[in-house]
Amino acid sequence: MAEYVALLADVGLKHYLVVSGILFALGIYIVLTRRNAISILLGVELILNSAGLNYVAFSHFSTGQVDGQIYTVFIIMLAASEAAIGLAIVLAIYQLFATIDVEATETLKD
Amino acid sequence: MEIPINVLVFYLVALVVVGSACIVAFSRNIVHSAFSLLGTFGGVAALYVFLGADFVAAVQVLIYVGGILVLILFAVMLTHRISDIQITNRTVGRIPGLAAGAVFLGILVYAIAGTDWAKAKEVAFEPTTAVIGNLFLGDYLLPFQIAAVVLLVALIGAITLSRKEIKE
Amino acid sequence: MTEHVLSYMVFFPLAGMLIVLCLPRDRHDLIRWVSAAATVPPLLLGIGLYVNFDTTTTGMQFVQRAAWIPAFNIEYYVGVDGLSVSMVLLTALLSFLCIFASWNIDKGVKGYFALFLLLDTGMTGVFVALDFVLFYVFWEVMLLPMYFLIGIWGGPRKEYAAIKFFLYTLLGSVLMLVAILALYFYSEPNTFDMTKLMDRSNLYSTEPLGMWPFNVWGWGFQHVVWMALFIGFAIKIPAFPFHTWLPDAHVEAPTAISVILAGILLKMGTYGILRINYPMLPEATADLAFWFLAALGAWNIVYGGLCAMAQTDMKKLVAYSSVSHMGYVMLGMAAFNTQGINGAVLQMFNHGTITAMLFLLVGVIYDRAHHRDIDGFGGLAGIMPVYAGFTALAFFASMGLPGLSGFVSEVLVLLGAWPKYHALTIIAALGIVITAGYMLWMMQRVYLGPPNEKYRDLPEINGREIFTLFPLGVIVVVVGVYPRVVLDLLQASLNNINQMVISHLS
Amino acid sequence: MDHPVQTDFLRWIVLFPLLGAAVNGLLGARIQDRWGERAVALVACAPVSLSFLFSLWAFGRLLALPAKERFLIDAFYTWIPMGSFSVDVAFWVDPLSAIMILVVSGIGGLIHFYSIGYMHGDRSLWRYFAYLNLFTFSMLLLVTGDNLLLMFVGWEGVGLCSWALIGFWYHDHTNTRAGNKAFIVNRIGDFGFVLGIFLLYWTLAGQGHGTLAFREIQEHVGLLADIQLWGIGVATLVTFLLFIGATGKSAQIPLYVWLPDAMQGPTPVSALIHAATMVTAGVYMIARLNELFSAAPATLGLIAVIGAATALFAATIAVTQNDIKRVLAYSTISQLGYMFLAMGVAAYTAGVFHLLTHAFFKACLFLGSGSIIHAMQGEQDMRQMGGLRKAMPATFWTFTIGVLAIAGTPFLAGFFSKDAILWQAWASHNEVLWGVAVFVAGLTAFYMFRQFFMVFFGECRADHHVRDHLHESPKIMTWPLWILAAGSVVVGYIGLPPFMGANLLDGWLDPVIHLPHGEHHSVAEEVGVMSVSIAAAVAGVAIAWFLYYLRTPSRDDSPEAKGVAYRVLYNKYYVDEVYQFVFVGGTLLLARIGAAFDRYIIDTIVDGSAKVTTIVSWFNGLFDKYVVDMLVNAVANVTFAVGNNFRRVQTGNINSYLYVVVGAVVVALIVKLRYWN
Repeated sequence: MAEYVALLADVGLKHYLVVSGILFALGIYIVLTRRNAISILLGVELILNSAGLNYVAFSHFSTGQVDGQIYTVFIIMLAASEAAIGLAIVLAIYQLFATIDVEATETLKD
Repeated sequence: MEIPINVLVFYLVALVVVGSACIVAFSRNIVHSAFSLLGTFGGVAALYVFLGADFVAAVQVLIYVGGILVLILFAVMLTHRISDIQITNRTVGRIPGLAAGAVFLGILVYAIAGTDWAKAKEVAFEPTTAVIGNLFLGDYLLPFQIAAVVLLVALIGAITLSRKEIKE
Repeated sequence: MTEHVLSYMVFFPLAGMLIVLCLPRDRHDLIRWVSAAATVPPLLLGIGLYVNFDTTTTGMQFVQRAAWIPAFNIEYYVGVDGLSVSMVLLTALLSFLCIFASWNIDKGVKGYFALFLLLDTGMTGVFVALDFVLFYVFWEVMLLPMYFLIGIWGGPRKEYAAIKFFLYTLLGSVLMLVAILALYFYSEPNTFDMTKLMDRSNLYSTEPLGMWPFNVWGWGFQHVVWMALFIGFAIKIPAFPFHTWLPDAHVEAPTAISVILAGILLKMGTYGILRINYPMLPEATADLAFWFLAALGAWNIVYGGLCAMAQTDMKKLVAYSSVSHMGYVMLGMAAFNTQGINGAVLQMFNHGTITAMLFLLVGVIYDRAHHRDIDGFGGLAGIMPVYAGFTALAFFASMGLPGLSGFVSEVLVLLGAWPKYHALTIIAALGIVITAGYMLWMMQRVYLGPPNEKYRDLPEINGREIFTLFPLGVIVVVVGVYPRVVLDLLQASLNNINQMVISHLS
Repeated sequence: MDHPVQTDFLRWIVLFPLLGAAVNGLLGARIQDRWGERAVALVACAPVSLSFLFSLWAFGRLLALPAKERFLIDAFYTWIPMGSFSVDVAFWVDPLSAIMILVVSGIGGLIHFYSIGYMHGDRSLWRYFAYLNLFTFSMLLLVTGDNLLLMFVGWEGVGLCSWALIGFWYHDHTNTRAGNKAFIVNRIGDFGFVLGIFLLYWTLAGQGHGTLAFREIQEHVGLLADIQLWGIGVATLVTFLLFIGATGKSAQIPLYVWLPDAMQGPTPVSALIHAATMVTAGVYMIARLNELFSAAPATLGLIAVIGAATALFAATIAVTQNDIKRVLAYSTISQLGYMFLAMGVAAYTAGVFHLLTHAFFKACLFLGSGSIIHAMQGEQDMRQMGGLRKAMPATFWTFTIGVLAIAGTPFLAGFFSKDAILWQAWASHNEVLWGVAVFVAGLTAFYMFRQFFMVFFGECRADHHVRDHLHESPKIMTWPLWILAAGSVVVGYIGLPPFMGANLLDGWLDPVIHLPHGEHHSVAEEVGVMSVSIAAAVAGVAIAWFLYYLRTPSRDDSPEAKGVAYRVLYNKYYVDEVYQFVFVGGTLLLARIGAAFDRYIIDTIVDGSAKVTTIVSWFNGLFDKYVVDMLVNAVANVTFAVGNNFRRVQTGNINSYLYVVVGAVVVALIVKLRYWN
């Protein structure tokens, strides 16, 4: 018992990684199950966040350098542009189909 | 046994992050989902602070909370009539999705636990903004510039996409 | 000039493609004529190649080589021997004719012809490449346009067909790539030079591997590589059970693409086996030929024929007949004697011309009636007599009627196979009955009988279509009457390839 | 034999008709449009006549040579040179093939001329003549080819022309079906034939003499003596396989079924192809390879039995048929049976002799029936005929000669040749076969006279519309009849039985046909045997007289009203139905199974494995649909869903894509963690 408590108490790299893993899995779950395009974007945001968290955690615990943080900044930047473009597409689709259910918009493949 | 305060805070924040992420994932209401994202983003920003990444935390708050989240909320509002908010967050195939997510998480945790991660010599807490700034204009100049271009393109692209078609 | 002739043949169509890409997209006729012009030089050079080809030597001719990626010993290395020269000629001819067969494509003309020319480059390249990397590059260059040509210009189920084609051939390519890399890394010094690998045929170990199931089968490294290559090529041939992409792809593909597919692409499978498996992995070839070439070939003949009989779509019938006829090639090459192997390659050539005719003929009727249902016609012979004449020629050639080209190759194959595989030859010879069955049956239902009122006014075959069919018809007759025009090209090289394996036969 | 005389004109015997076929085939439609039927006929008849003249020349050249050295060869070019295997296009004329080229180009020529009258007014006369010329070419190639493979070329070629001519009036599917049947049944025979060629070649090659040339085969037959394959002597096996080919081409049991249906073609075609020439190809082939066959007594025994059985079987069917041409068709099968019986008892000369006489009288009969059909405006049912002797005297008299000849009337051609066969059967101690043959001789006389009486005697039973227009055929049709009738009378005298004079044919064929020396038999025995067959024929004629001359057959005489035996015979022992069900049905069933296997098994596996990449999607589909519906619609659903799910690979459905990605990453991770550390 005490070992586990000690393990829990000694917050280290693995704890952060687990948090980020949970975020990632939830993001995956969202993307797998949602039919709403905006929801899917939310899931993607979660995934990106988890990646960023990983970078920072590694940079802090493993390398001691700031490179990881820089990557995270890039990820955030990417997330921003992705959100902008993605939401713009969603709006465009909404104007076209009056819905944003991704199943309803399958005509894209033709 | 005495538990240090910072450990408690970590767990608190982690709980906030995971909990709000769960709401994002499982809520039937997309507005709730979107708002819960706020908790996640904020929590992650807090975690960044714990990890000594003050600049990144600031960026996270500014861009995510201030930008992306607002954007998403706008999108939600624009694509749904307020009246039918309840029924818009359809979910299909919960069980396989959950299974896939669980399997994935299981493997991740297994990998995380089983790996002997490299350790830095010392764990430092210093202001990083200056260092990052220097790196952006030094080693990472090119990616930085490219990022700028990408953002510009995204900006223009978003405008082009979302503006109404001009009827001919 | 002679040094560069093959490179010209390969890259002329590519140049044509670049020009086509620069043309305005709505100048359809200009695009067509430029494409046609781009396929003429390869054809003329091909004739020159034929005339100047030295039929007495076994080595590579018209060789050109230059360093490409020196770090990995990769070269630009092209050349032909008797095996490839026949295929190069076939490619040049069919590409030229197929441009004309594509004349009535009017959707995305520019893209179509550009892709077609790229395909031409890829195909010619595969047959002349003597460096493995070059070979693989050309192989992929050929697959991609094919995918799009089927997927965009195809029939109603084009996506399904295209995806199926792509998945199948991609699987084949991957296995082939793995095998090529294996051949590279286990050669000493590491080389991609195919001629070098051919010359040192005992390069690869046949020591049984310890891993299950290879230890049970007694397979060594050589056998495993052989198998990987074989599956890659068998998909192209297509050998049972990898053949089901063929009917779908044929049915959906536009006429000219069916012609190319059946006329040339299928040959790449057997070409690859003869070019790579035979000389480089002779022991494995000797060990595995019975099951994977001879037995499978005989099975292909009978199975393909029977399946053809059950089809109601003309193109599917012809497609299955290809499966059947390519079985002869496999059986013949597994005979390991002069008659068999020469018959096999002659059959490759003949099948290329005959099936091309068949597909062109089906295309003619499809253009007019917009369907290919065998039971939906009747009495076309009275309505389109010239067309029916060409059809009869092609059908009878396909049936292996003496005096036409199919006969010579089939007889040589069966004759060659007999001393080694009695039972299989008997099974394969059943194919001549089955082929007659489905061909005549189709002929009866489509061309004979009371004329179908619906199609009484179908226009007779036009000049352009005759132009595409006539050269093939002439070749079919000439090769049937005087097969030496092709056989003389093949013999020296093929006997050489054959010799490499024979010494390893147990 | 060692030094055949080199010539360079034999090729023209063969090539002239090809030329005619090419001109008519490629340009015939225009020629007929512009210059009329006569031009087309000229293009067709001239080359055949030229061939006949050249054949006569070749015959003269042979006569001029010493008896033992009568061999001409014309080596044209090397066709397939392939290592040790080398086949020439070379034409070979020896006494045996000399007879054949004379028959083919001679009788063939007559039939060409006859056709001008018979086919008058047909819009695609050019096509008809192109086929007929092509047939003549193929047949000449078959008989003059100097090796087995070249013979096979002709062999297939005549099959092709037969197919084309049977289905000449292709607007009617009855005709095209009959053509297909002929071709496919022949192909089954060819299947045996090619295998025979391969086995022969490789066995000889194993002895260091790989060859397919006839003269070399004859020379090296001895090499086959002790070689066995699968426990059977190779000679037996080779001859058996070649004989399968012969049963196809020459309509013997079990492959005879195509010949009666082949009567769908124009009647001159039936005369030329399905009576006089093509169907005798099998007999010719055996005579050509007589030394090989003599080395295989087992096969010879089989041939004799098959021949006799076919003769009996076909004759019994012929007894009940009402179609004028079908009677002749079955009679042809029956006569071919005689020839094979002769081959089987190693009496090759007698067989060839019967071939020759049969060519004359059967061509005469067929052309006569063509003349009748022409007059009856296409009617072929003998129950509708009767009393035609007054309306068409020329046809009547020539037909009479033909009937007398085939029935074995003494001192006509058929008598001598048939008797030669019967005698050889008797002399070789095959009393049972002899008995069968004698019985068949009686049957032959019966059914031929039945036909004769039904057609020419009694009252005309046709409706008045036809009756009023009865007329004799034009000259161009009758003079070939007279020539053939004359031939039916005189040809027999070249093969007299020993006690009546010198047998010219025996002497002529001696260099090519090597008969075993028979025992000596007394003249009395010969005469006795001969009189038995005459008696049988007389009995047959008498019965026909009672049944069909004294009793007028009725117009609508239905076989249904007769006894069971009659119906069985009338329906040809139901062999067609059985074949249709067993072989055609069986093949089609196999075909469907194969196609279904492709579609449902292989494609399912393929699509399924594509789908395995979308594991969870499949899971999803499974959960949604199959668990609920389970077994009831399982089969149908699986196929459907497989396709459906496969389609989903590119539906644009992001979720599905993600499943793939997740699955792939999971797998990659597992691999990494499990196997890479």
